[in-house]
Amino acid sequence: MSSEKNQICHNGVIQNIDEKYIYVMIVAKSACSACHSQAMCSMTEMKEKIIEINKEAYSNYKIGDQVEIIMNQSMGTKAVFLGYFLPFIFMMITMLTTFSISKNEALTALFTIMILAIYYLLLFVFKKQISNTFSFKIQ
Amino acid sequence: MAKLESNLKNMVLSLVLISMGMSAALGYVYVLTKGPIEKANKEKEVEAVKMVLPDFDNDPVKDMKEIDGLFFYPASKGGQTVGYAVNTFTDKAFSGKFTLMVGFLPDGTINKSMVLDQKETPGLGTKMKEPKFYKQFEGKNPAIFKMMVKKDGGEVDAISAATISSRAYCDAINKAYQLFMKEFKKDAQIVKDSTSLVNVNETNKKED
Amino acid sequence: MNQVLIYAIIAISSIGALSALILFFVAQKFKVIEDPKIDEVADILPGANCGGCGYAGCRNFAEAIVKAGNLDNLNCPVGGNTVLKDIAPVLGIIATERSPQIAVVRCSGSYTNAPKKVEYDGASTCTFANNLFAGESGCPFGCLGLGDCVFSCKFDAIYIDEATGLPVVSNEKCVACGACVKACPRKIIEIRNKNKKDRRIFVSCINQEKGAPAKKNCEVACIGCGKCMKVCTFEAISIDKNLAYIDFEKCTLCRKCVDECPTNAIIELNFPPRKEKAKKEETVNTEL
Amino acid sequence: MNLLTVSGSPHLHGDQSLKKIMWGVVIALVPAMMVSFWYFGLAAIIITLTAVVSCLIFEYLIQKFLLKQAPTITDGSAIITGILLAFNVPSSLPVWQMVIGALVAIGIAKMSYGGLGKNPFNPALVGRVFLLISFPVDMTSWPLPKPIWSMVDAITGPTPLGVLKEGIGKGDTISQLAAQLPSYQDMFIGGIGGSLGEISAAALLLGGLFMMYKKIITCHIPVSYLLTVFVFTAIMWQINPEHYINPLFHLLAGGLMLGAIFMATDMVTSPMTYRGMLLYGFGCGVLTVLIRLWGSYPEGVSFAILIMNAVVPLINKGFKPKRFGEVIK
Amino acid sequence: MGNMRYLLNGLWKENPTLVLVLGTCPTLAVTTAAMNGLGMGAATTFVLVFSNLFIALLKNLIPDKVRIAAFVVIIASFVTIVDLTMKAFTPGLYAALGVFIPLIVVNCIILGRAEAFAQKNKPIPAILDGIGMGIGFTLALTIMGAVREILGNGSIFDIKLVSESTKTIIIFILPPGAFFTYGYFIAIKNRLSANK
Amino acid sequence: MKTFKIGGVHPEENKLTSDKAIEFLAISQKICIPVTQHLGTPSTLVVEKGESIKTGQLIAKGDAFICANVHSSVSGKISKIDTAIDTSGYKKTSVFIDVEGDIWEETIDRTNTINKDILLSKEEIIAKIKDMGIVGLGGATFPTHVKMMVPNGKKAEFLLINGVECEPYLTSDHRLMLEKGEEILVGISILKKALGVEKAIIGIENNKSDAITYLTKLALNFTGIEVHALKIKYPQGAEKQLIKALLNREVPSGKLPIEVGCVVSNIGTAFAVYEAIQKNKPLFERVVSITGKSLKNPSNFMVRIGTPVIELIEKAGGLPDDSGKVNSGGPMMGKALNSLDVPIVKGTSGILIMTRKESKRPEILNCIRCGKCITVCPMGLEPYLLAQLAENGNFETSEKEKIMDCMECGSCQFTCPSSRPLLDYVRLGKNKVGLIIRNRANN
Amino acid sequence: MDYINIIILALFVNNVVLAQFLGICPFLGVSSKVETSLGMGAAVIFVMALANFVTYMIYFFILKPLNIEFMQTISFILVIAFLVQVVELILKKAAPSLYQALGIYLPLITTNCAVLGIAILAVKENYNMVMSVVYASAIAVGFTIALILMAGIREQMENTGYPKGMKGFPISLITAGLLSLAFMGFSGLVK
Ligand SMILES: Cc1cc2nc3c(=O)[nH]c(=O)nc-3n(C[C@H](O)[C@H](O)[C@H](O)COP(=O)(O)O)c2cc1C
Ligand SMILES: Cc1cc2nc3c(=O)[nH]c(=O)nc-3n(C[C@H](O)[C@H](O)[C@H](O)COP(=O)(O)O)c2cc1C
Ligand SMILES: Cc1cc2nc3c(=O)[nH]c(=O)nc-3n(C[C@H](O)[C@H](O)[C@H](O)COP(=O)(O)O)c2cc1C
Ligand SMILES: Cc1cc2nc3c(=O)[nH]c(=O)nc-3n(C[C@H](O)[C@H](O)[C@H](O)CO)c2cc1C
Ligand code: SF4
Ligand code: SF4
Ligand code: SF4
Ligand code: SF4
Ligand code: FES
Repeated sequence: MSSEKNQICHNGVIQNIDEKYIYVMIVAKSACSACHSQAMCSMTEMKEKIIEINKEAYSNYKIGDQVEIIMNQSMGTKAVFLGYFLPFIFMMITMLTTFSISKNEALTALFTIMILAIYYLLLFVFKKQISNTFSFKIQ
Repeated sequence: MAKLESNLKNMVLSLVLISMGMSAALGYVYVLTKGPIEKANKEKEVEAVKMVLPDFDNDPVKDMKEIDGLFFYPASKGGQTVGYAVNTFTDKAFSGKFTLMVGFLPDGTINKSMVLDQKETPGLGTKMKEPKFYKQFEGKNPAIFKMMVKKDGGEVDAISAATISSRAYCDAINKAYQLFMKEFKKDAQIVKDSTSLVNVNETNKKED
Repeated sequence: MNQVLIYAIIAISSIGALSALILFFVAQKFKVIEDPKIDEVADILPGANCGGCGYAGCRNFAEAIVKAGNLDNLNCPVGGNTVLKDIAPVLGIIATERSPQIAVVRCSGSYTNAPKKVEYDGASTCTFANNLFAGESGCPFGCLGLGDCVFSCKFDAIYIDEATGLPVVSNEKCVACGACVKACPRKIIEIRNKNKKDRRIFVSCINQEKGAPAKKNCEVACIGCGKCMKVCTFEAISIDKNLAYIDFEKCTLCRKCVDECPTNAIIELNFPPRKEKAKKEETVNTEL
Repeated sequence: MNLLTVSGSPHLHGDQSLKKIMWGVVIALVPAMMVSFWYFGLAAIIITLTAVVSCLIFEYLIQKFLLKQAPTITDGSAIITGILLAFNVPSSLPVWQMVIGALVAIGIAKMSYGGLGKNPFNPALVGRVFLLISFPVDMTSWPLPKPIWSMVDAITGPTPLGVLKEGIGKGDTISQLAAQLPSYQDMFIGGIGGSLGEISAAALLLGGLFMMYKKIITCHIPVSYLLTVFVFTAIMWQINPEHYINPLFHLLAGGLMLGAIFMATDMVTSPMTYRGMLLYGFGCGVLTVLIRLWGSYPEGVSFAILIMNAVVPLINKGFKPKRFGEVIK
Repeated sequence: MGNMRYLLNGLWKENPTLVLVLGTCPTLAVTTAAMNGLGMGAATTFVLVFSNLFIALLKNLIPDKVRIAAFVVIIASFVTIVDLTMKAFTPGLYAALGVFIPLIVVNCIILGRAEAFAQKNKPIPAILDGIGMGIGFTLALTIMGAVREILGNGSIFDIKLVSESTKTIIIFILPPGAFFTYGYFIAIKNRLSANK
Repeated sequence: MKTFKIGGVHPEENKLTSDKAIEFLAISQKICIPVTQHLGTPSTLVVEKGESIKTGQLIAKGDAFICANVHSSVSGKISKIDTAIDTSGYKKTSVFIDVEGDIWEETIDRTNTINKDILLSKEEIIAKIKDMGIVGLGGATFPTHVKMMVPNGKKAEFLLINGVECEPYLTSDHRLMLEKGEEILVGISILKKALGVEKAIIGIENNKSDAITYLTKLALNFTGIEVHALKIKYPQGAEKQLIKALLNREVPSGKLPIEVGCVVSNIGTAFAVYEAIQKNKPLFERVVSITGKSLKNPSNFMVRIGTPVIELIEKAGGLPDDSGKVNSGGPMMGKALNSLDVPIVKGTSGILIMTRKESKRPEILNCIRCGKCITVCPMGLEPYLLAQLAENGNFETSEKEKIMDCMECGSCQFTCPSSRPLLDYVRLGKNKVGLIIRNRANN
Repeated sequence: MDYINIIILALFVNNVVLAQFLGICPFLGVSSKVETSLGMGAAVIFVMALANFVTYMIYFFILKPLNIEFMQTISFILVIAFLVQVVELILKKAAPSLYQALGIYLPLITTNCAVLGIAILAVKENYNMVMSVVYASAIAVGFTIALILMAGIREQMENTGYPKGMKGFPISLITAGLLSLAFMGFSGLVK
């Protein structure tokens, strides 16, 4: 009951199921549905997204089922933090420190790119742990 | 004609071709407009210098000197210096910075001034582009004319509700004047008293 | 000058090539697994997102149509038959004809037929009033007249008649989406066949009380006497819980029952006036 | 026979009513209005009347012809808007500008949103700021008060805050400016340059106390607002008393009292819980001081309140009342 | 010929400014004067027409997946052409429009995209649609510019309508005035359309 | 003086009948007893048409878990079993009795002696409470025996007796405390025993100082019963607020009082329990205040269940001409009656006749976001928001905003200066959210 | 203290949306719920900073040396469009779950003319690399502030209701105008 408050819900259709995951296609709606240029928005060709969900505990679903998947709002905040905010902070810090020390723009640029690369590499390495925190659930 | 399939070769090829075609066209337009753009930019400069100085026959833009961030354009007629146009600026304005072109006669008297570039509030600060305001500087010599708004004890009538802009205008002219006097004092006649100032003004009028 | 041109071409071409590569990559990665038919069908649908079809929106309906592969039991009230006909070829089938429908208000408890016994003074919502009390006329089945149906209609097709206090459905505007049926806490509104020239015959009452108490609150209540059932030669009328119901699939609009009803509970709409019985008292006439 | 009435409980209603609240505010505004009439004479009366009448007319016309609602001009809210709008302009403002101000206040800020209770921004302040930006000359030429019933043009002069801003801007110190500033007693009782309604802190306080007594407003917003301004300016004053004037001056000068008591407390555009109100008052205070000390306007009250108005929905979202039975960890 | 309807579409029924509400930024930013609105509209129309034409012509040569990228290149090129041309020949207007000339590219991607998406791949309708949209945009911007200029500056196309000393409602040429004007414009348009 | 912390209002008290002693109302000729008079599962009929019955005889049996027995309040012959309208105007199955004499069941002890010794065991007490059809008389008519059965794992520490009577006008509990003080205290002792608690606290609002003094004096003779005076504030009688006021404990959202070790019962219930256990008397009569500003003769009556409301009104001087509304219950929580023929039931604590002027609600105006409704809501809710959400059909958000915590006290609507129908919409919202929650639970 | 000046200027005095008119489309589009606008804001901050960083390099390391500054528009828009996709791709590869949680905001950003506009303005103002990125981040934070304030007001409006004729863009624009009016109070905070 108490957790109901802060959740993000999406409606989706199960596209595929393999040994480990259920693949649910959702229509990315929360932001797009509000946007009036959505009909024309095209920069990526995906209005739909496929979400992977750990299969355990959801064995009784079949392809084509309409499901609702949920994620905690706090998780959303955390995701925004990890995905955008943290790399942003790293980027700024590196840039400021390198530049104030070296005064060389090319060097600063290099370092900054490196830091970003390292950050995403780290994300890649800790992929498993992260996906445990951010897994979706079927409701 | 059927649509091309989205395979790697087609994609890269078509995009590269389109890019090449378009950038070639662009480059061509650039080459075509390069001259006019430079001319337009230069014309703007020359035009401004012409506005603020009496007749001249040299190319002031060629003789332009940069001193401390201000640009000095000496103008002469028949080898005789007729004045200097100064591209000056102030950062005390209401919205940051604006630039002026001010023309000094050899003795330091202000011939004319005009606003080149500004971001002041339309309808308020922008009133400085109206004759009612800038005319009051014409023929005044900062050596004896108190280049301050009346509120601050000077002689300049501020634009109502735009004291800041008015003050900044004075500041820009003053900056130009000070530097002008410092750098070009040698060939400038220093005006001692107001009588000679009047004379200078009269000579100016005749020349006009 | 030429140099500039060459640089420009090289720079942009290489960016172009690079982007083509990336895009190829992206395209490979994110293949959208979706039946293109869904888009096609969604394009045909009117896009009103009214929910009348029973799905959350037109796109969901499109998905359902494609998934089902046929059009049985699926209906778009807004677009009607034309839309279904258009969709059929996409699915490669032939559409079945569906007769147009309309919302019908089954209560005639106007201020005169069912006079107020108490006065309601509160929030203007039928759902709340229904929870609070039986209604101003005392009929626990009758229309409350507070307009939940009106607010629910996306097509401005229903309004409350000031004179009677009852909702009136517009023949032209109603698309039979059924939103009002869901909104009405008393289930007074029914979606029925529209028939030729919008002619309709129906029992305009859903009171399940016995004759006497029903009649006590409302003059035109159905008392379940069964006379109409007897006179109907098409077995279109049934009586259940003291209430007659006319099956619109079977009814042939012969109008015999209308005259038979002792309380005038059966209503005919949009028929030409009859000579003998032109002075029927309370025909709830919709506009037109 | 009379029919019995049926309705949901409760069947009683308290003695608070919207009309009582609004007319209570009008009464609370009377002392300050009297002071302004006394000092600015006929001009003040004309301006006030113009504002009130045009607010009422615009509200009526818009409701009748554009929104097609039953006009509600008797509820008193448009009158408050009118009076407060007049209180926020100099008595020398041309009448046609006052009419434009009323149109903006009622038409843009209030009726565009559907009327009383729905507007996110304070209508009178929107009207005022609109005028300030559109007609800066007229809006910043303040006739000096002169208690005569005459229409003769008064001499215009700067407000205490204007003197201060101008002086500090030139680089003068507070002690140099002291001579040009009015005494605290004048600022408290009245008789300084400024808008109609801001010249007498005493009259405003009187109105405020009346409203608190009548339970129209609570003390949360005014107190936290004034306190924040006091503390903030006191800190700056301690840091450099020659550059920043003392906090008492800030409390009494300009529209702070008017804003804190009558405008920030407008219930439509202020938070609904006590904690939210305290935060709102604090925000108004900080912004007011920021604008007064470092902004280009000598007075920041209007802008501060308008900016905080925009934050109010977020405050309402974030500061819920303490639910009964909620476990506080 | 039915082609006229492509042209008229953009003028009223699908006016890009008032109905689709696209390109809001330039609409708000440059309409401080009627002249600026006209200039901006003309520039956009040019880009729109030519990029529509090119896209329609090249449509089949471009694989689907790089369609957008190709459009971007084409549109951006035309924008740069306009940019350079204006810089060369109308420096005053260029200065007034500032950063919003390069930004045409963003808006045209959106508008052009609608065109491409609707599969109206014949060059003639594409051009007509571009012209219609362009004129619709230009008209809306010019009228808005005129209103703001008259109210805020007392002039139209730089011709003073009132005496120098008349006070104008300056706020109309400042940001808040832009929002108000645009907002009520759309409201009025909605009301007019609804009455039909 | 104690009271609860957040919210609350103070409507005019108007206790017109506080010094009117309880009178016995003559038995009506036509009695109509609804078969279900409590909160929970409907009871099942055990009599038939034509049967002769005695006063106190069982006529409907409560078999389900939350269910209560119903007894006849008169003797006579069952003329018909049919539907009759209830307070809302909806029809409910009822037993119609033609009254003949007043013959009581023999088991009932009709003497006035006060019987202080509690002979029955805990289980027997609960069983007997059940038998005698006792339901809470504080308004909710929740079967009392269910309350006495503390769920496993929970422990009752306190029995709180609700003598607050915070509703304006009503005085039935007040009179009962003055006239039947001793019996009530015995009843409380019985309840204590049934619950196995050491301590009982009677909470009484300060406007009934005579009752406070009287009961305090009497309580000296009983162990573990205290009387506490409370500040006058509506809705102090609501159980969560009462617990907060007396013990400073807060019942968590969505939970029952037992969560904080309390059981709350009404004064009237305690008296009914006394009569049931010590006198074998089922619950078939109760005290009803009949009151109203323009009523000629406001009184407190001891009324048999099933008596039509109109008879009380006639007895109290007849329906005044300017009557606009007749309420069953007080002005804050009561229900407006559709008809004066409805019978008095176990839950009827009073009949309030309001004048035409009082009964018209003021004009509804726009919400001015004054926040007064928030300030007065004793549950710490935001009524204006709940009402808006319900009006817009946004029930998911309503649920998150804790709409189900609302106890429908009406303080918000009472206070709202724009006289918005807040509680109407909140009720609508509660109704819908309740459905949503139930649907979710069923899936 | 240049940085502080730039930041205050970008946040309040010259707020992108309310004073500079950039990014109005997403401002009007994504401001109906506070939570959504927060997510959008965070994405915009990151992308804007990154975009300015990259366009700075393009400009000063490629365009300028080659003397083809006139290619600015075309190269910037391409770079930004692809940057967004690359970020998406990296996120997808590096942390799929993360990507799933927030990828929805990314595509919208490209249609935001503020990203391109600010990149061009930063070049025009002659900021150095760090300043350019700081400037862009501050601008994006300013965008987020405006977005959240607007979203709050709109959520409230949805509850109270407003005139039919003002539904949709008109009321949003009027609200934006009033916000911009209020924000004019910040003028002059820094010179
Ligand atoms: C929106 C707005 C824009 C303004 N723009 C300017 C401006 O561009 N130049 C200026 O000097 N003052 C401007 N001001 C006015 C100053 O804030 C200040 O009031 C004025 O310079 C001092 O007033 P005074 O000239 O009457 O002494 C503006 C005021 C407002 C409200
Ligand atoms: C569904 C339901 C179950 C209840 N279960 C219990 C219970 O197990 N024990 C108890 O003491 N009270 C129980 N109650 C009674 C409530 O605590 C409360 O006393 C009753 O609802 C009347 O309270 P009120 O008049 O304040 O509304 C229950 C009430 C309801 C509605
Ligand atoms: C708003 C509100 C006010 C109440 N006021 C009283 C009251 O004044 N006296 C009372 O006995 N019960 C009152 N109740 C009912 C009590 O909450 C509770 O149900 C009752 O005391 C439990 O006792 P019972 O089961 O014996 O009725 C009130 C309930 C609510 C929701
Ligand atoms: C305490 C109080 C203060 C008010 N202050 C203002 C105000 O500053 N400006 C205004 O236009 N209306 C004010 N009103 C009137 C009314 O609330 C206002 O017009 C609404 O904002 C219109 O929806 C006030 C009302 C009250 C009760
Ligand atoms: S009247 Fe009812 S069925 Fe007809 S369109 Fe309206 S809501 Fe739908
Ligand atoms: S038909 Fe139903 S919803 Fe409509 S007014 Fe009558 S009771 Fe209400
Ligand atoms: S009725 Fe509900 S919402 Fe209103 S004050 Fe009482 S508990 Fe709060
Ligand atoms: S008390 Fe009434 S007017 Fe005040 S906030 Fe609540 S609902 Fe709105
Ligand atoms: S024009 Fe749409 S974001 Fe600027």
